[in-house]
Amino acid sequence: MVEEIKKVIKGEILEKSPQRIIIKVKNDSFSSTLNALKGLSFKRLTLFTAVDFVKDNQFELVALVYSNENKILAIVKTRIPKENPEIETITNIYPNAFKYEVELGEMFGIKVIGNPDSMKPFLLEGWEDLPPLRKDFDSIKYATEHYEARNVEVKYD
Amino acid sequence: MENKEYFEKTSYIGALTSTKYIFKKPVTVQYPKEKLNLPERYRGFHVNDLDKCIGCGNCMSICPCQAITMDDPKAFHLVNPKEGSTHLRPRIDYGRCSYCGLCVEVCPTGSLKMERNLIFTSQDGDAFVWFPAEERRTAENGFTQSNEITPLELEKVPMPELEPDVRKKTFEELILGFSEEAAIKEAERCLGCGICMQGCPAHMKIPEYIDAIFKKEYEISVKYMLEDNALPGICGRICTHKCQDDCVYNYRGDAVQIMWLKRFATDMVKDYKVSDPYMFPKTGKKVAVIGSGPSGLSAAYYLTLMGHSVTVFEKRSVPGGALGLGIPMYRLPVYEIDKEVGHLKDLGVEFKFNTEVGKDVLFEDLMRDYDAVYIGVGLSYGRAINLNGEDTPFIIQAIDFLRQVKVEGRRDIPKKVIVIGGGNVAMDVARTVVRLHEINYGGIDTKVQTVSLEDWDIMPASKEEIEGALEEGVIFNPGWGPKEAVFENGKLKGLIVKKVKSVFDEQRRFNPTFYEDQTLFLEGDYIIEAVGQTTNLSFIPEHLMQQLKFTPRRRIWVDEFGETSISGVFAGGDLVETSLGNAISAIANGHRAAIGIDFYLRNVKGGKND
Amino acid sequence: MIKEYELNIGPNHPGIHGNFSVHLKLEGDTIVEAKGNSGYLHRAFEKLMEQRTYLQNLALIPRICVPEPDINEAVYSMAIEELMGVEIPERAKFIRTIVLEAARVNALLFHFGGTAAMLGNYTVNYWAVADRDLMLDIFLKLSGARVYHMYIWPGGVRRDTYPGFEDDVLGFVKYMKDRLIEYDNLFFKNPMFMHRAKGLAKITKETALQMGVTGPNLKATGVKVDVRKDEPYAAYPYLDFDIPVLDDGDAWAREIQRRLELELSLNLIEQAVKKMPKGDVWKKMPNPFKWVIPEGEAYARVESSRGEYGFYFVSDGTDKPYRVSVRGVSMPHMYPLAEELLVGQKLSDAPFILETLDICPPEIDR
Amino acid sequence: MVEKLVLILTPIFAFFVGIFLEGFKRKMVARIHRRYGPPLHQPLLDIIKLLSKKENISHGVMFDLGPVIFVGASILTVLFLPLPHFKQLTPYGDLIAFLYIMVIGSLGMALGAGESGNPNASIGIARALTLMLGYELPLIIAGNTLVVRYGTTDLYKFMTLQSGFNWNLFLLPLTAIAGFIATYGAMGEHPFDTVVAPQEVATGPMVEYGGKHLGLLMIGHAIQVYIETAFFTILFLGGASNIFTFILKQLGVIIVMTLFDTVFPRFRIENAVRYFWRWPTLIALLGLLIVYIGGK
Amino acid sequence: MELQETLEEGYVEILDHLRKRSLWMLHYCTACGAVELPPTITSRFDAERFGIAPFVTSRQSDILLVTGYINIKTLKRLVTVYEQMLPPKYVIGFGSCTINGGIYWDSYAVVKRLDLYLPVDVYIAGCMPTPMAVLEGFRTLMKLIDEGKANGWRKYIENYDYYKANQRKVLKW
Repeated sequence: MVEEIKKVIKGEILEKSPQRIIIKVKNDSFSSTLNALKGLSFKRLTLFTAVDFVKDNQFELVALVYSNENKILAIVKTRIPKENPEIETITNIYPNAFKYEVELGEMFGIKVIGNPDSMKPFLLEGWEDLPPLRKDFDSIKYATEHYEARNVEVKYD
Repeated sequence: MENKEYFEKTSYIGALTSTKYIFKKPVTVQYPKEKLNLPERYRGFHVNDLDKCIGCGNCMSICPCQAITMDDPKAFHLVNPKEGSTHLRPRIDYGRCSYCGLCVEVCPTGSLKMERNLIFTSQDGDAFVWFPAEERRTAENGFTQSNEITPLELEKVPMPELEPDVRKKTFEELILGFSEEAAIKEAERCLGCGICMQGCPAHMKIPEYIDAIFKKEYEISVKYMLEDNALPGICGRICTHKCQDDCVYNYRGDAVQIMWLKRFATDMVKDYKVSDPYMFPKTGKKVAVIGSGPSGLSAAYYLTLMGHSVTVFEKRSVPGGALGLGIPMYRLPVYEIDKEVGHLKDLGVEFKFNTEVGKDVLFEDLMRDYDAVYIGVGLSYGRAINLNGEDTPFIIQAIDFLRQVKVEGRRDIPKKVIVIGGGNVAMDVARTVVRLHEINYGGIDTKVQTVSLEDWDIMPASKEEIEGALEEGVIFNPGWGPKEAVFENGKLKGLIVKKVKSVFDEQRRFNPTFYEDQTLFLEGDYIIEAVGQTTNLSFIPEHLMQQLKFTPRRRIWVDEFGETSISGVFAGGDLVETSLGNAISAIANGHRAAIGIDFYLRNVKGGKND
Repeated sequence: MIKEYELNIGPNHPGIHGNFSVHLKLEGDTIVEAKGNSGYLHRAFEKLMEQRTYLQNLALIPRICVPEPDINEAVYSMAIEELMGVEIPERAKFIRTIVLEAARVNALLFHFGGTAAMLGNYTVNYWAVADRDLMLDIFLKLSGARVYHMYIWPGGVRRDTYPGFEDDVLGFVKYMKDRLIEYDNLFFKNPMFMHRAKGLAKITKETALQMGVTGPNLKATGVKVDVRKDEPYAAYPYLDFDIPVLDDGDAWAREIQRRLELELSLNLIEQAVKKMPKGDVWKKMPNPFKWVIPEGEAYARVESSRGEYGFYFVSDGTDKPYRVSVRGVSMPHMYPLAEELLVGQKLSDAPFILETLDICPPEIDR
Repeated sequence: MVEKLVLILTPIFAFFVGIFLEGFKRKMVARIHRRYGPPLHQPLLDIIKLLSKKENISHGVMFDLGPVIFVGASILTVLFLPLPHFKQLTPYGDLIAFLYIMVIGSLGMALGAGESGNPNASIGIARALTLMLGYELPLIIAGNTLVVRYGTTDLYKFMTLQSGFNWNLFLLPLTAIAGFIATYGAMGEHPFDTVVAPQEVATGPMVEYGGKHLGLLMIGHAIQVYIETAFFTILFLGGASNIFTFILKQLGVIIVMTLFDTVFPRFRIENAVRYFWRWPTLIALLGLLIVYIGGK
Repeated sequence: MELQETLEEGYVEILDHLRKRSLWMLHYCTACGAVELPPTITSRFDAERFGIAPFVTSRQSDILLVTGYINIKTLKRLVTVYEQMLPPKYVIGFGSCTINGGIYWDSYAVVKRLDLYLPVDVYIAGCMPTPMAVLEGFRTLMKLIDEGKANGWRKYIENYDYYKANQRKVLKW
């Protein structure tokens, strides 16, 4: 399987275990890679998400695609810069990516070009702060500032 | 697809048969009349035995909900916050608790448990915070910890050491030290609760430096050590490790081997220079330190860091005081002292060896030439027990014996040796004698025995030392006191000992009584007395001596910063009351005195006294 | 009369299992557009997990999916074990299998109760929840809690089974097998159920595959995909079983598929109990205060009662996870599958269709 | 005089019998669910509680009037049902009139609920009216069968004519079955509970009603329970010679209804109507045919 | 209306006594605690023995069960629902999360205290409370109603500004 993938995809391909293949590609060939993988029986998008690598000032987009026939999960990764993060939609390849993309916009502030709902609220309502899953967003601080906790006077009786 | 057919055969009658339950007994548990049987592992509210609890705060650290706060349970009047325990106890906020039971899993004493009850309702939202004391218990125990499956590592990593047969033939260091892997494994065991810090006279930042070891950041680790302890490498070998006695692991398993970890970290750092915690600019003030024992070195180190110039005066030719002279090489090799002292030298501490104050240089001169004087001469003279024949060459003081062996290279020894004393020094002596016997006679027809007033259970020597000595073949006679030495033909024949009735009196003071009629004759041709040491302050001139205040136990009186009743003269180490007679408390004294001297020199009176 | 109007189902609506809402546009009684609205249960698990150490997370993760919490623990543990390169003891594997299958039985019983309630047959609901409680009693004895067991943890399981566990479990299996016949009579073979469900909201194989559908929803369309077989975890390699599939793809097939899986689960529990070896149940894990996990990433997955459930786990070598992304099974089932499936259906069927897809809102919201 | 007194007391009697039947039903359902269920007087407690609630919201006059019309119509309907030994209002209105009056309650509720503006209520009302179309047909046919048989439309006469064990249930089983299904549909039990269907339309017409309004509706409902069961009892179970037998027979009807209620999921509304127009109607027609052929 | 109130005042004790035997709870699964409600209501613990049953709409219900953590988005609905309910109405805070945030104390999406936003009549400890604890909570509520102490809804009217201000703070209304 790895051989076949290598034939069609340019990028770093690593066979981590018999059922996991990690593919690292440039961000401009992300959707074409997924398209090619779909042709190679990787028909199911299992998960589409991002990781905030705050030290590198980059987002890593991760798409997990699965092949029912070969029982292999391909982890397709690409890095995009953190300033004005944008990617192209993959909804045309995998329809269920739609909400994952909306989530990327909401949770990381990644704009998805071609997704009409991108950057619209999905899980949160009236959110005005930084996108919460970014590493530089401090949830503890936010929660302490916004939501009052109960401070119980200790009763010694 | 036979399954499918089965389900496709539908039936109204079949459905109606379900109504037969109208005649059957319901399955309802009629609360509050009936209740579910709650099992043994039920995770309900907490129950904490406040007396057993030591307030280590591990439950607080592990709590994923920040439900636990350590607080003083004034209501419950902790009668006796025992040693190795804080006065704090967990207070649990049931507006946070998620009943995961992780706090119970990590509780080192096992005082925290969960009870078989999870029913509490109230109109008042503030009523959900309480100390889970036994008094509040509403049901029997539910979830408790298990010793088989516990997230804690109860067993210590064994320390490799020389086999008794090998080690007694040589003065090589018998503890081999951890490998990096073992050290990290041992460091990983530490829970980071910091109970041990209270036990340590120097209050070293033990959790921090162990954590740094765990992260392989040895230089940072040593930095943490140097903040409170100028001689970490030495302490890592010979410390009495009170911290390990307080380690919370003692309740369920083996204590973390803090000392060996310290030793490992210092071994990994070749030059401490990278780890010096802070360095102030030079102040131009001069301080004289008398004695290069642990307290002197410690004071010298911190004074130097604070920017003062320090000169150390040492009577002997080697540095280290009791460390350099008294502790046998198999425990503390000379190169280790050299490393630590070398570190001080590199920092700019000036050492004057073979310079005895009062003889080579006068105390008054020091007072005049230096801005402050620190006395750290320690207890460098052996204490006699007034045994007959102490003036003969057959009876020797332990401190002299050890010095002779270590510094002067003495190797001759009679075949049958009696060591009087049950402390660590006695063990050192006995084990040194064993080595000399092996070297001289191959261990054939030799005998080392110790006599101590204290019985096994109260013997002051540390357990490891006693075990080591036993392994090496030392014979113990605990519970006997020396009566008289027997001489024959001008040669020592043996020692008559008498049975001890009690060591302490009712006030727990040292006051031994004996059964005069029960005696025992111990054969021996050499006696080493290791029953304690005393000091000699004759170098201090008479008029100053009169100003000097002493405590009832004949130690120099000092204030909390080590200043004696003479302004500008500080003292520390075993000379002062607060010392526990071990290196680490001497080091702590030295550090505190250094701070006092610094205050004194900077004229920060307020900082010192208030 | 009213031509086109809008109707919100949920969040406070008995037709919605859990806390989410569906915004419907109706023409008469026919749905012309459906839009899901999630987020009522958003607790930011993925963020919270980054703020907690590995052992602390144990208390947090079961809460991601409430009806079937054990899968979270299993996935979490499996991800950590994969990153640490740890193989857990055999006995732990079997106990895990029993727990996971029992959790599946629980979730499915709960689900049947919900489905039947959607159709107005409350008897099934009352029975199923009461029968589920019997299994919860066993869980209570095993782990000390009814719902959030926190029993599976990295390295194995938290405690060995209690004495008499095997008998309890086998007793439950036997009881449940007898009860299944009664459930069949009451519900699955009820003509009225057949009438309501047959041919309703049919999903084709192609759509299902296209939209990332997994679990019984996919198996009911005739695709034999099951993590237990494809990537066996826990003790599944040691067990002898075959995954049932149906080919209709409609609401009826989805429910019958689950019913068959319930039976399979009972069989698996029985097998696992009988084959369970003796021995350790836990591989020692590091001290929780100093628990670091090597840098790397892992995707661990299990077959939940709804489909493939997984964690994408990234570790940066510190004592806290760097990023955990939860693959909620229901995400593709709701968006876009349910949204598209509801179009053209009658309002009366909408809650039932949503229920047959077994959508678990906390999993979407996280 | 006694007649008049009974007439005044009948609604109260009907209410309490209705409450008892409901309470009994809840208890019985609970048993089938394998639990104990609420105390027998629970419906009464519910109504007291509802009536004692404070209300500050109204959606207009019709909204307030709806429940009143419902209860009023129910009371009126009760009066047209004969009791053992008491003709009540039957001399003034026969079976035909009864069937007409029976509808008023639902219509009243429809008017009130429609005012609330909640789409669920509108859907519920639409369903209620549709369902009514469904069950009225077999009900009327079944009623007509009896009219044909006895040559009268007087409900009290129906009762007296069936004395002894000449119950229509035994004599005209097909009609009785059709009549039962239709009455059952009118009760709104599973599988015909499409009107309230909590999971679909959130209790439909009642969605915006709470407090006192709901209390009134529940009173109306209790009387309705009495009406339906009494109606079936009178038509097919031979009425009764005394009040206890009467209640006992109503209880019997409720028990049988509950058995069905607990095991069947609900219909979709169009299926329900189709069902009514198919099976019960066919059976009723068959029964009518038999009466025509056999009776004459 | 006034007549009615005078009448009610006279019989308030009797009414309270009867009222407590019929408490309808709103069928709103606000959070994970809702998973223990089915066992409570259904056959195993059978809350209907106390006259407690789930009801569908806010208008019909007496008890608002807040079953755990309160997400901001849910809080908005909760407040609406609570205001729709007809008095006397009661709020039960269910589990740790409603008392002081529970395990979600550090989450940006979850408020910590329910009583800032709605008046709470009874809190039940637990995470989540077991059915027995829930029943005990109901019993406590009944007792409070009987004693005339469950006055959360009065408090809400009296301190309306306080509650509104708190709600506005987090809901950005």
